[in-house]
Amino acid sequence: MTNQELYDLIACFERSSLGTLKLSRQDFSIELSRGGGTAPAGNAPIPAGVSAAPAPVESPAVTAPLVGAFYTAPAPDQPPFAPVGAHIKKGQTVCLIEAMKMMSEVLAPCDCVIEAVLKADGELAAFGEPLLRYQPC
Amino acid sequence: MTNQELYDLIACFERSSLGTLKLSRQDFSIELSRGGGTAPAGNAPIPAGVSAAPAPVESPAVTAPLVGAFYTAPAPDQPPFAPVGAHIKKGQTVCLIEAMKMMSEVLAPCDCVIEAVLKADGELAAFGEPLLRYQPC
Amino acid sequence: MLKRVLIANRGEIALRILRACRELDMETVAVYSTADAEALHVQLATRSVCIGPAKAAESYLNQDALLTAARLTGCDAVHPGYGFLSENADFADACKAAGLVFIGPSGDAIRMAGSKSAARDRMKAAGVPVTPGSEGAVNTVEDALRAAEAVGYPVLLKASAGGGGRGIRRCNSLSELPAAYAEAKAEATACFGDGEMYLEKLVLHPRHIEFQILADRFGHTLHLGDRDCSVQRRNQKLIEEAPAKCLTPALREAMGAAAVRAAQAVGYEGAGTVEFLLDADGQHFYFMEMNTRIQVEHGVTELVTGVDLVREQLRIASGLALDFTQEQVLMAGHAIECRINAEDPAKNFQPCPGEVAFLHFPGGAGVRVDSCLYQGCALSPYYDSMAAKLLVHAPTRLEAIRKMRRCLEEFTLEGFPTNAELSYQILYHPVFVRGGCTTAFLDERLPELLDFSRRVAACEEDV
Amino acid sequence: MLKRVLIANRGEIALRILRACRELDMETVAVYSTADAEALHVQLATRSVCIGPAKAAESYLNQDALLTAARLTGCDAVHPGYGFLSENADFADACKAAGLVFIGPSGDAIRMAGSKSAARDRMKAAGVPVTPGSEGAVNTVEDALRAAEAVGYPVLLKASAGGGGRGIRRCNSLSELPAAYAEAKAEATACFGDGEMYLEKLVLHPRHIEFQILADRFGHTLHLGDRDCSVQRRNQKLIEEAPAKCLTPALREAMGAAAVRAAQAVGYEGAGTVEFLLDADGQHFYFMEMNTRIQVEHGVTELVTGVDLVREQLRIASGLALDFTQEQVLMAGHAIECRINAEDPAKNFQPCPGEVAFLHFPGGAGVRVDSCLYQGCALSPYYDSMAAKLLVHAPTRLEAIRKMRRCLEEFTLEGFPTNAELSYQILYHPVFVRGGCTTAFLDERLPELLDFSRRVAACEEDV
Repeated sequence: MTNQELYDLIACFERSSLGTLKLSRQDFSIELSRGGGTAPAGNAPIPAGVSAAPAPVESPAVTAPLVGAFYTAPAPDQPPFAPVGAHIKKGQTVCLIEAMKMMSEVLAPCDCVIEAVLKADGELAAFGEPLLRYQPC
Repeated sequence: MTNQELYDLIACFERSSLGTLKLSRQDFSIELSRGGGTAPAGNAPIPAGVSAAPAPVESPAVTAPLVGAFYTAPAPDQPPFAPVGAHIKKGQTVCLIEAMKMMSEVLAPCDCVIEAVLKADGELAAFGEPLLRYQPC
Repeated sequence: MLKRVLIANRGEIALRILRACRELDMETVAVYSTADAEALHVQLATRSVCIGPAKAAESYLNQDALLTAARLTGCDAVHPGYGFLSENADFADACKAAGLVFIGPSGDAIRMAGSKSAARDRMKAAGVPVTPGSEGAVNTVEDALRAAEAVGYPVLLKASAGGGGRGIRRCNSLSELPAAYAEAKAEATACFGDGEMYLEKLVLHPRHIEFQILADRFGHTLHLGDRDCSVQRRNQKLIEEAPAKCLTPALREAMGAAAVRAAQAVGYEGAGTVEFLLDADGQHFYFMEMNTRIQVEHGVTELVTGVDLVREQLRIASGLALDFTQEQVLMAGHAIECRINAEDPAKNFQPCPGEVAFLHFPGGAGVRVDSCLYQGCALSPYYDSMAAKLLVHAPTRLEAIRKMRRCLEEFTLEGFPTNAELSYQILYHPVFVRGGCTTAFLDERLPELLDFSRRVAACEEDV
Repeated sequence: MLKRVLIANRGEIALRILRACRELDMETVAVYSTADAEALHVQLATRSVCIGPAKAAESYLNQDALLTAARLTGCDAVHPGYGFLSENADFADACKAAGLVFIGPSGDAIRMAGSKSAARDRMKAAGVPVTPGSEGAVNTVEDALRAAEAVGYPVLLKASAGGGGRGIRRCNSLSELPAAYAEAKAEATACFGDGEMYLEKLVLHPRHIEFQILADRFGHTLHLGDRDCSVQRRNQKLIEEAPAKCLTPALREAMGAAAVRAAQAVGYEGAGTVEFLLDADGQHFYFMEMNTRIQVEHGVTELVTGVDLVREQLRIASGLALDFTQEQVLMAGHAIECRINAEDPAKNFQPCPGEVAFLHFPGGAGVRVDSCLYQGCALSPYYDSMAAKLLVHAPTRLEAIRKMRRCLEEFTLEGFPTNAELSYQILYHPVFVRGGCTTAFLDERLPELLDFSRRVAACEEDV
């Protein structure tokens, strides 16, 4: 069961008038009960693929809006737009993607601090690939 | 069971007047209960492959010890060894299996009453195939 | 030889190209949309790059993204496959301008073959038979009536700039022509901004016969024999064979020579196909169009000739000469292909994408499968519904038919409906078994075939 | 033609036979042990019958069960496949006595080919070269010493009634012979109740070259060319090819003619194989044995000749004459087979049965797969460990090697280890690529090949 299917099942349960639901498959089992917030004692087995403890939260990333070469700076001899630790305003350029000799500016989605630059200068960035991680502030 | 089948099952349960539903298949089991939010006490999900409710019990069968032709009687003009309803003693012949013109007698494993003859006279019986069902007595 | 090829396509043809590259020790770059991240060829390629979202216009049709990916991954060539940008002359030019070898003919050759009326004129000049029709445009109803009388009804009125079935009208008699002319001209003006019309005789109950072409840069243009692709539903081919049963050796030779002239007339390079209509009399053939790419059904030609066409594309694009002559091309045995599509014939061929819950392909002697499916993968709703191509090769046509029946019996796909059962019915239909299918066969016999499938299904339920 | 065939075997060869029957419109009866109830061919057969428990002696080797099943299901013929009862002369006779066509040669032909020393004498009489050795038995050490001196050391002392490697001793020099003679004679007496010995020259670093035979009931005996099966581990073939690279046309013709004489000498009918040792000089060849059944590696011959050998078996058994002549048998291109076994080369080839958790077979042009696996099925621990045969066909040997490398890269099986990686290493080994493998190659080079696999695996872990 994929996570999406899991969410669908929970939604289905919520829409229903069921009090409990227990489901067990070969490599997977789940128990749902309604309201109260009291989880059944003794703990339902954790569904496969779903982490019990909260996953280490990854910071949000700016992703490549198109495939192209990733550049950290406006020119090789210029300082980078957004080095690690830089405080960046929403809408400020954080890097460039070059495709067919056209430079596209990639903008910060919010005020943030740059946590990591994920690609080397000049490297290929695929569509949707994370480029920089940031912490909103 | 696909997810769609699962949702259909829940919908069917909801339309019904059932209080609880427990289903177990080879690699799958489910429990549903209605309303209230009170889960049945003590209840770990049912392990895969273990039946929750007793399955409808099939009577035991005498099976073919080798592949061959199944005969109910010692000769075409003779009465059958073990017609339905007959009381049979342990070790008594219940049918014959013929392979390579050799007749093998198949014997009753215990005192019993014949409930059903599962093959037609002269038909091919595969190795291990059920031939007659009986009720021990 | 080329070193690294960008495969600008998806699905089974992307895998087909990857295999040919791998066997020539060429590296491969797979490009994919977000919908195809789990595709088989993406996992097998030397390198894979996501080039855009699921929508083809923003990924597989996005020339900038493809060229950027090719440049940044160090490719020296682009293979366009079929569909998508494979017959886009501007893309061929753009590849060239970017210093990449476009694995196909020049942009100009694509343009020439692509323009219907220009191609018609050029073919006539090259001595390739075209459907009888008007000399050039018919600029008035009177012109059209005269031309129609000369060739005989029924006729087709066609927009010179036409395509996709627009600006075309059939006229069965003189009385229908004036209204049809006005309608078609108006539609052509509206659709293409150009109301110029020409007229052709309509070939009734034709067969679709096509010839495979290979041409290198050194002036060698060969054909690799014919295919019969008459089993079509609304111009979508379903079952293809090589060779065509209906051709006599003399006709095959004449058509093959015409196909070679057609390719030479547009300065062709690479693998291409010249399509003909063969008249119901089995004697007269007419140039229909030239496809400037590898075709879905190329495998049947490979099976009967033993020539790996995608390999030849890669060698030609590497600047090598063909290493065999027309006389050395021999056709042995008979090959049939069935296209397996994720569609439900009982529901008007509605596409049925989904996840492959169980998959078993037929195997054994004389069987070839081209597919990018694997158990657990999803067949995406964003692109065409082709799931697999099953191909067989046997000494005779009847043996090939029996082998294909056996293959369709073995083939098992759970997760979504396919047209496999329909193809199975066709393989038992007396018209098909006799080799008598025209392009009208499937559309005419579909109710009968579907009814038979339904009765088979009902029987099986009873059992 | 035969109407209904009992397939007295299991695994891929049972499926192979089923496919050939289906393509000839013959019905099939699959027999299976309780361990094989879910097997693919059992599900595809016209009818399937369980004949016994997992143990082969009580199921696939149980003649009574097989004959009973054949009679009660209305079969008119029995195909024994390979292994199990396929070379059991008594079973062939029992089929005949039961009114069933045994698809293979007569019991007498099987007996003649099966007796080592009798076959040797018969071959010599028919002008088929046999290894130089003693005339008949060597009844004393003195006889043995004289014979050894005549042929030259090293020599093999062999029990006339021998088999399975028992009663055989190698002698490198005169001094070793007396002790070896005594030992071998004692072993032969103990094992076979017969201490008669003969002596043969030991062929050093030979190649295993075999010829495929087809013979009908009308006196036509043909060969379908040669196979090189020198890549063996402890006499288990791993990779086979057709044709053998090392044969000159003249030698091929001479060996082919000898193979035909060998088959004629035992009154052969059906498909069979004559195995030769080819000396390291590449000039001298010696009859080794005749296998009176279809062989595992028959597919490489099918690929290069275009002849379906199982189909021919069924036609011959139906009483039909071969419909082609020796001159019409042409070999085109090169074919290679890799046997994929469920075994772990790193653990001394320990068999590793298990459940197939994921399966993807290679496909595309020039690729054939023969396997009874499907995703989710179990490979049983009761029988041999062969999981699949991958076969390729290409115009040249080098192209075939590259295609097979590509296939092994694509092939994916999760659930148990296989020897696929080892075969992949062999396909890159310079000795193999040059075509220089003798039967000693794999045993000698195994440490090197396994070491390379280990280093590849270590690299991959690092990445």
